[in-house]
This record gives sequence, C-alpha cells and structure tokens, in this order.
Amino acid sequence: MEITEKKQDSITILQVSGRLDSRTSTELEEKLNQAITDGENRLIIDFEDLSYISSAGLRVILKTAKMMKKNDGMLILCAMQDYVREVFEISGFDAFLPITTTSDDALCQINPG
Amino acid sequence: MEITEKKQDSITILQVSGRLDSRTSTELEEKLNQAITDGENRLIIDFEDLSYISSAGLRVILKTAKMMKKNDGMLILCAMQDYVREVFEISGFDAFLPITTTSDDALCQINPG
Amino acid sequence: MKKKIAFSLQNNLDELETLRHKVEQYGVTNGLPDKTVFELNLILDELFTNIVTCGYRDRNVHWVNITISIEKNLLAICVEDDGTPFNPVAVKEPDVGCSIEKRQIGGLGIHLIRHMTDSISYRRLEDRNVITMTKIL
Amino acid sequence: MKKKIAFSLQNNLDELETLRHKVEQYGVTNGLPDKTVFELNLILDELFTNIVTCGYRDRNVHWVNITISIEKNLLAICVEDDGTPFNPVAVKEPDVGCSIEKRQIGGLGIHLIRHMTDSISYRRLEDRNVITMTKIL
Ligand SMILES: Nc1ncnc2c1ncn2[C@@H]1O[C@H](COP(=O)(O)OP(=O)(O)O)[C@@H](O)[C@H]1O
Ligand SMILES: Nc1ncnc2c1ncn2[C@@H]1O[C@H](COP(=O)(O)OP(=O)(O)O)[C@@H](O)[C@H]1O
Repeated sequence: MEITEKKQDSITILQVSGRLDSRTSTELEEKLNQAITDGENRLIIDFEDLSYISSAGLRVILKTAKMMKKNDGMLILCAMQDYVREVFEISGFDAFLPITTTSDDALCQINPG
Repeated sequence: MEITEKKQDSITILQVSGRLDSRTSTELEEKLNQAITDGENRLIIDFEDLSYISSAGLRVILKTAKMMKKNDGMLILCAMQDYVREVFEISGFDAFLPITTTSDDALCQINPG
Repeated sequence: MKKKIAFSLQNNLDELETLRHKVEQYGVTNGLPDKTVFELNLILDELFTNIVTCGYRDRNVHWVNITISIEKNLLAICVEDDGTPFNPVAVKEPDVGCSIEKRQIGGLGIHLIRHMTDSISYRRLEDRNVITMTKIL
Repeated sequence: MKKKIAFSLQNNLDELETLRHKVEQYGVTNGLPDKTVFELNLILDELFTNIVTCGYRDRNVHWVNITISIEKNLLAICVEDDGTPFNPVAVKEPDVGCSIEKRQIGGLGIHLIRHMTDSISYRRLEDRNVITMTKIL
C-alpha cells in the first residue's frame, strides 16, 4: 500500500494505492488520525489505484467516518474499482458514506459553490 | 512464577510456585514440552506453592495431559491450595487428571511397587 | 472505608501485575475474604487477558477501565474497553464433562467467570464494550 | 492443469503476501476470472487474519494449512489451524443496515466470507479447527 497526499481547492485528497489489509491498515489509520488532529474536517480518499481491501481496511474507514461525523465534517470516497466497491456494498457502507465515480465529483460534492 | 525441577525415585517433579497466568504460562509450557521431548513420560507437578491459576494455566496443563496420554504416560498434580483446586474442579479437570494431596501420594501412585 | 475504586490498565499482559496489586489492596481495605479476592482477581484477569489477546486489530495503546464497588452485600464489577464488539454473555458453554481425548483446549475463561459471578450483563455503548457483573458477598 | 494446491502459512500477518501470490498463481494456472481471484483472496485473508490475531494464546510459531481445489464448477477451500476452538458458522450476523452512529466497528470479516461463499462448514478435529467452504464458479 502507498499513500500520497495532495491538496486541491484547499481540500486534502489521500490517494491510496495497492492493498489495504490487516498488514497495511495501521499505516492508513495513522495518516487519517493525523489529518483529523491537524484539523481537517473535509477529506477525500481516492481509491483509483486500490486493488484490494479487506475488513481491516473497512474498519479504518468506518472509524474515520465516525470521527468526521462527530466533528460535523465530511468524508468522501471516490474512484473505486468494481471489486473494491462490492466489498463496501456487502458491508452496507454505501448507505452512509458518499462514494463518487471520480475525484472531481468528490470535489464538487465536498466544496459546493 | 518459578519452576524448580527435581528428581525423586527417578521421577521428575516440577515445583511451580507463584502465579500461573497468561503472562507466565508460556514459560511452564516450554518447560513441560522440553520434559516430554526429553522422553519423560511420567511427571509430577507440585502446586504446593502456587497461589494463583487462570485459564491460561489450565490450557497448558490440558495440553500436556493430552500429550502424556498419547504417549501412554502419566501426569499427576499434587498439593494444590483450595482456591487453585476449585479452578480445576469448575473446569472439570479433576475428572481425568489425578490430583493428590501430597507429593508422596503422587509418587506412590506413579511408581507403584 | 474506600468502597469504590476505579483504575485503567494498558492493553499489555504485564498489567496483570498492576491488576493483582489493585485487587489485593482493595481486598485489604474492605476486609474481603481471601477467596473473594482470589475470585475477583481471576474474573478480571480472564476478561482483561481476552481483551488484550483478542480485542484489538491495531498496534496502538488502548486503555481498559475497571471499577469495583460494594453496595450492601453485593460486589459490583465493571470492565470497559474500546475493542472489537464482543458479547461474552452470548458465548456457548464448553463441554466440561467429556473424556480427556474429547476435551477442547480453550473456552474456559468465560466459563470460570460465569461460575464465579452471580450476574453478568453486556452492553455496547458507542464504541465500547461494557461488561457489568455482580457477586454476592 | 494443477487443479489442487496445498500450502502452509506461519501465524504472522506478513504471510498475507505469500497468500496473495499463491492465490494469484492458482488463478492464472486455472484460468479463474479476476473477480473470483479477488474473492478467494479475501475469504482466505479474513480467516487467516482472524486466526493470527485471535487464535493463539502463546507466542509460538504455528502453521495454518490451506488447500484449494476445483471439482467441476465448484471451488473447494479448506483452512485448518491448531488455535483455540472457534466456530465461525455460529457467529451472529452484524447489523449492516443501521445509521453510521449505531454502526459497530468490527464483525465484518465473517460477514464478507458468508457473502462470497456458497457453503461453509466447521469441524473440530482433535485439536484443530477445520473450515471447509465451497464457491460456485
Ligand atoms: N474481548 C474479546 N474480543 C473479541 N473476542 C473475544 C474477546 N474475549 C473472548 N473472545 C472470543 O471468545 C472466545 C472464548 O473466550 P474464552 O472463554 O476466554 O476462551 P479462550 O480464549 O481460551 O478460547 C475466544 O476464543 C474469542 O473468540
Ligand atoms: N480464529 C479465531 N479464534 C478465536 N476467535 C475468533 C477467531 N476468528 C474470529 N473470532 C471471533 O469472532 C469475532 C468476529 O470476527 P470477525 O467477523 O472477523 O470480526 P472482527 O475480528 O473484526 O471483530 C472476533 O471478534 C473474535 O471474537
């Protein structure tokens, strides 16, 4: 797994590539906790190059989503590959997490106007 | 927890004192595995100075008892304090493990004749 | 008399020594019988060991909160952790009456807790497991 | 065609990389669709991760045995470990339809396995957990 951080329209986007599993999820969790501690309350995670996710990855996403919600913030996921998206759907995460097709869509949704 | 090994009438006796819990049980397990590897198939564990045991300790005893049984060997426990004995009874271990009052009784039982 | 104590342990088995000291101290302060102190220690050890060994999926430091209090002839024990959801009340009893060959290695922790308490209840509160037990003195 | 493979992994999460390679190789050899390879990897990952994180009470090295085979249109998967007795079939389904506030963190591993397989069975054989699953191709 690799994480690249970038800013666009003053929104932080984390591009997560590779495999997000019980071996690698701690690294993403630390990164996300750091972002929240730094005061980010709008975040986009770009999964375009994510080829694999397990429940360990879902755990980190749910934890982050809960924290963002408490801070009245917003977390958007985008650009998931089909199999990754299926994992989110089976787990019912698509019911409370916005998942957009592209990172531009995510930016529009998070930064209206 | 401390383990002292002694031989009496050519039988190995392990005196286990202190607290046998999830912190210390691995040490006892290693000692018991070593004894079995060394070819001991009759063993006495003397619990006279054992003041505490948790399910982690029971686990090691059961594992050892199973291995001894397979080797047609014999494991005897002796000299348990009341509270420790109660833990063995609640767990039903007294049904298949000989538990004697003194280490001499254990020696008699393991070395008849 | 200090009838209530509250303390926290890190998710590390070395904390079993802290637990032991807390429980023994509490026993002395409140004049509890040795048998009660032994059982109280065992109940908390089993829950704590399970939380440390099965409860967490990350490598971070977590705190397990424990409170013990006495109300009339009732000892009340509460254990709270922020680990994965786990309801010990729902765990099936192991078969403790079978032969050594059939006997399973494991599943005794919760069995011992059931025998040494008079009630156990479980709630999931926000992202925490809260286990409350009572023991008649 | 090599329709059956068997391999063993140590109880260490780094072995997930070995698992991945084995599964991908198997997929190529037997011409499995990418989606099947993904799901097969996920099923095995979830079980293996659980065994490594919850299954053992000592610090020893243990081996988890995995076999995968194809019989007609059925993929058969078997995972065997010498950890504490644990029956995944008996685990209650998590509530996956509630609001984010109520949503529990955890319990998704077995849920995913159920969705991605067509049958799961569990046996305790001597001191081993044996989980057998099938998946229609
Ligand atoms: N805090 C916990 N978090 C998650 N699972 C737990 C927890 N405590 C216990 N368990 C589950 O309950 C099972 C039974 O626990 P226990 O009776 O202590 O026996 P053992 O740990 O020896 O198998 C464990 O194997 C594990 O699956
Ligand atoms: N191999 C195992 N040994 C003991 N307990 C297990 C094992 N696998 C799973 N468990 C128990 O089943 C529970 C549910 O597992 P799972 O669905 O993967 O979710 P999670 O691990 O995220 O809580 C675990 O919390 C644990 O109590």
